[in-house]
Amino acid sequence: MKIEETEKEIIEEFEIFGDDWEAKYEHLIDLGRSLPLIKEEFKTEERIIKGCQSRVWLNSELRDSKVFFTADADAIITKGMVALMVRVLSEQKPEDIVKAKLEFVDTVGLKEHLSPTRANGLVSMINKMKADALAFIK
Amino acid sequence: MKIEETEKEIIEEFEIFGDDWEAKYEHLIDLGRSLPLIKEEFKTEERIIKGCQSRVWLNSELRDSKVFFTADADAIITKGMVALMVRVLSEQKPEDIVKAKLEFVDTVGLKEHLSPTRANGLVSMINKMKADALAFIK
Amino acid sequence: MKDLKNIRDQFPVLNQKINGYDLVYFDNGATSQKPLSVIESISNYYKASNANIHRGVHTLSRTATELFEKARKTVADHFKVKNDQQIIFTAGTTDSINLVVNGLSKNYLQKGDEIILSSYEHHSNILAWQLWAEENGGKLKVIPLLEDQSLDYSKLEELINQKTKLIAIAHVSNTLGVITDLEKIKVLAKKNNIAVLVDGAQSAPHMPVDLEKLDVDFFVCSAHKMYGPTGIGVLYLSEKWLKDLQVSKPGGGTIKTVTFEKTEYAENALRFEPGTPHIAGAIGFAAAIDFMNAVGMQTIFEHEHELVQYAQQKMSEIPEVIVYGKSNNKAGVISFNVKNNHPFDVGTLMDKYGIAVRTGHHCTQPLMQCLNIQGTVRISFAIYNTKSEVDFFIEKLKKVITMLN
Amino acid sequence: MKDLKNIRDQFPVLNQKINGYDLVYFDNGATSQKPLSVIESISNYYKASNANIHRGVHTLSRTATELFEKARKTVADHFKVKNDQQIIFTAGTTDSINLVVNGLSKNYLQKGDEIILSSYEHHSNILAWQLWAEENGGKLKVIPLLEDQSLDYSKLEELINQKTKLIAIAHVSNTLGVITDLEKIKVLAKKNNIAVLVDGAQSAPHMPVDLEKLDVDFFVCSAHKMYGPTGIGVLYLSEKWLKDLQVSKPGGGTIKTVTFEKTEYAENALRFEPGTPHIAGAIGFAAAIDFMNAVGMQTIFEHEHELVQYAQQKMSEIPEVIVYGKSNNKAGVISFNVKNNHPFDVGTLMDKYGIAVRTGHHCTQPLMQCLNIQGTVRISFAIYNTKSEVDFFIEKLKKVITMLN
Ligand SMILES: Cc1ncc(COP(=O)(O)O)c(C=O)c1O
Ligand SMILES: Cc1ncc(COP(=O)(O)O)c(C=O)c1O
Repeated sequence: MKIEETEKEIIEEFEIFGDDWEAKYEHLIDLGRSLPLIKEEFKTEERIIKGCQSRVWLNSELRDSKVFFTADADAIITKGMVALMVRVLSEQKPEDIVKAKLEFVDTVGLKEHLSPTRANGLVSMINKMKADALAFIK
Repeated sequence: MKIEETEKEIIEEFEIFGDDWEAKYEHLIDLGRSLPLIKEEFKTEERIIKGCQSRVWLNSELRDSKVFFTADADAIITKGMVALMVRVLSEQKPEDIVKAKLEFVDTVGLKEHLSPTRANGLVSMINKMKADALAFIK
Repeated sequence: MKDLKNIRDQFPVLNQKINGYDLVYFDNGATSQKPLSVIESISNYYKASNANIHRGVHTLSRTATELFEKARKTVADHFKVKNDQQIIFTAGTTDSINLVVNGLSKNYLQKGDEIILSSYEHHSNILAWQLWAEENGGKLKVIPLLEDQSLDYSKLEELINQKTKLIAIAHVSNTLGVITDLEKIKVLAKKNNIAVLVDGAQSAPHMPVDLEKLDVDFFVCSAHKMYGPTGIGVLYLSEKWLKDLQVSKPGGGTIKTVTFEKTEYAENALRFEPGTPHIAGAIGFAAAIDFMNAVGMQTIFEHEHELVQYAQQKMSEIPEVIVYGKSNNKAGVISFNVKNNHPFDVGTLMDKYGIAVRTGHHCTQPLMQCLNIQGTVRISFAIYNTKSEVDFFIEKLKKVITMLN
Repeated sequence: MKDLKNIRDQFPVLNQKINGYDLVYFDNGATSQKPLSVIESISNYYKASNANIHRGVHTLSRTATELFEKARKTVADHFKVKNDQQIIFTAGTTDSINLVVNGLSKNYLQKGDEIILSSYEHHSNILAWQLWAEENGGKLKVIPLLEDQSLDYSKLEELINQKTKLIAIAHVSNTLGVITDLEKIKVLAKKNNIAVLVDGAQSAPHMPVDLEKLDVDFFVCSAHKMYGPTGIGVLYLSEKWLKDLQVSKPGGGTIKTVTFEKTEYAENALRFEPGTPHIAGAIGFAAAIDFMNAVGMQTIFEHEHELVQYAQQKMSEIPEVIVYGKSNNKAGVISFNVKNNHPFDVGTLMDKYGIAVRTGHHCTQPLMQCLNIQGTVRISFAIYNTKSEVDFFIEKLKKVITMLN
């Protein structure tokens, strides 16, 4: 599936909750729970992305010209957000990852989590995903 | 003349100017000019009373149980104020100097010069006059 | 608290919705809200009397100077300090502590000297000492915690030796709310001739503080946690240190005379206040103190204490909740965690209900290491908080726990 | 200036009588007045969005953080600084200079090193260097004055040697108004690999400043002289120094991780902003910058320059008046004396006519020693001052001279 297609799928998935933010967050938490775990050996200090409060681990690999991300986070809401990012960006071509605008976050009403003043390390994670993808191109 | 008497005299002297502050200040400046000069030898660093801006020199002597003040200042308005203080407090008994309330300053409308935030060293001078007087009592 | 409605009305910020819910502001330990009287004192100053202070011969400058010095007097009176020159205006608690450390390191602190801190110090009361220690071969020692997260004062005596020069300690722990037993500390400090710095950032807003009785060397606090403006705080110096503390931050205003060769510093508070001070801040701070005194510090303490007792009681009924700082001797702060949950998740969801709590290490990472946790959720009260806010908080906390588990 | 009425209307403080006369505020060099937009931005912050910044998960904290960081961006854009992290918020110019001196003294400045200052430096740009020099065996050297009270740049090269580490210099002299020729300084500084600190306290309010073009190591200024609030200022660091300047004032917020043994400091601006910053101040400062840019820095410069030319022309017709700073390259400041009269007397009587001037040494005692005078009377302009105010001033100055002589 293309990046935009996954984004669309996610938007539809969240649409059914309408304005019910509680349901939306419950779904996000479920997504967090279902995030396939990163291998324990990858949860190293170097792979950590430090937000002020919640920590995110990210591993990037290139296989068949596609980038495979695995990730984890210690806070479950962050982990839900991480799960969304991995779902959208993993198994995509590096070029597409670098270009991705990720506007679905705004559409589904989770934009606040990508505020640069946010203490959750998500913005840093996305930057890291893109940087890793870029490194694979070069 | 007693302290209160001199104060009364000064109040009357200023009364004729009414609300005409310009005339009042011209008089104050004249008083400054007429201040009998302190002996040059007394204008030493120790005798200086530092305001932030204008400097005041003060000399105190005890003769016949009375304190004789001579003083000078480098700014003429300050000097006018100094002249008033010397006129009121000089040749008085130390006890009376220590007790003096100097309310005439307020009455003649020059109170602002005795504000502790004033940069002219006058408050320090009055404190010094009283301290010197007190020292003569002991 | 019959007047609570009246008090709340003085805080315009409280009257707003967050995500559709009434704002419940439980982050007072980070910074308190400001009453209208404070906000207006600042506006009025700028609208009517703004000028640079000291040395000015013009009317506005004189008015501004008088307002500024009156603010100093207000602070001095509030803390029962007789000589208002012992009150130095700084940029805040952190700034005050740095001024002490830098001043002391010029002649009081020597190579090899030791400083004692507590386990629950705020970073602001650790880092400057640590930097001094690193650069000058000094040493930091730490009063350990008991099981109930109060300090183990019985260990203090062992920490003291010939080289101990200072004890720097929080009056109230910003993370736990625990009130330090300063009497125990002072007895040993006096006996061993050790200076004491009290970090009052979390006591000054929440309880009466009488610095004459407290009788320590240094006391520091921040206006912004005391219903006052940002950018201003206090460094109280004992009479001795007002004379002995060295100038470490010079500038315009701190001097008597300057040549390129040599400077003679001013006496009193002035020499510790370089440059144009935060005049509007001092004036707003005085208004904040007037506000606190109109309510009464004892009333504030009791009101917040009641809220703490009430909230802790309710929280103890929720099995998933762990409260830190079990001691009963607490000011208006509660730190807790939900078992197996990250404080960030709890805080994020509480915010969705309009409840402002703080999460994380609260600038007390060493304490987090002692407790072996990543962080906590912290609620902290002010005079305008109510029991019904606590009820709402408890209700939503339960909801959040369900959502997360 | 057709819009002057409109501009004046934005400054409520100007609309008052002093001793029965309309206030003429000519003390802008000490501090400027504040437009309503600045005053209201502060009130609005406290009324709607006040919270402690960074790390907060709740909505208010996020809003406050965004406002604070937007203010940083506003300052950066204003000074044409690409990376906003190069803008550090401090308590003001004096605080900024102390932060530089203390940071540099940790590893850049060594025993025996030399610093070059100018003859017209403000105490705030002398004392901290002097203290460093006294305590560390450093040396201060001074660029002398020419007859017209501009700097004798021809002497600069002689002052430089292997040990010269830094030139610290005012962009505009606060006493004389003379604008420093930074290009001359920079050429020699670059050639000899010497760092340059520019004290912009008196340039930033009065003329366009492009820090990208200026290309110096450090630039400092105060908001309160730029139509902004008290208690906040800027330290600009070049990219190099943003990395290399050592932390000398640590505290909550400046760190990545802390243990009692060791601290790892944060990157970027954060590590130089310990403790709760002056959030309301930063927001008000941004509003002040918006105000200045709405008027236009070039417009401000030209308007004030015109007033200076106009006033100097009129003053030159009064034989008793001596003007200091004869150079034509001046920003909005005029210092003068009345022959045989003390500046204090002149200032006191001008105040009686509602004219606020500053008198004294203006925190430049070494300059007073060079000029061999006790002090001066200083008038300094802002965008809201008018020619008719200058006319009134000249009329009353003549009157005062008659009174005093
Ligand atoms: C040239 C110069 N430098 C430094 C300062 C000090 O600024 P502040 O008092 O805001 O710290 C001033 C202001 O008086 C100044 O004019
Ligand atoms: C105990 C304690 N000390 C110091 C500080 C630092 O205060 P400020 O940020 O106002 O400098 C705080 C506030 O966070 C605190 O709670």
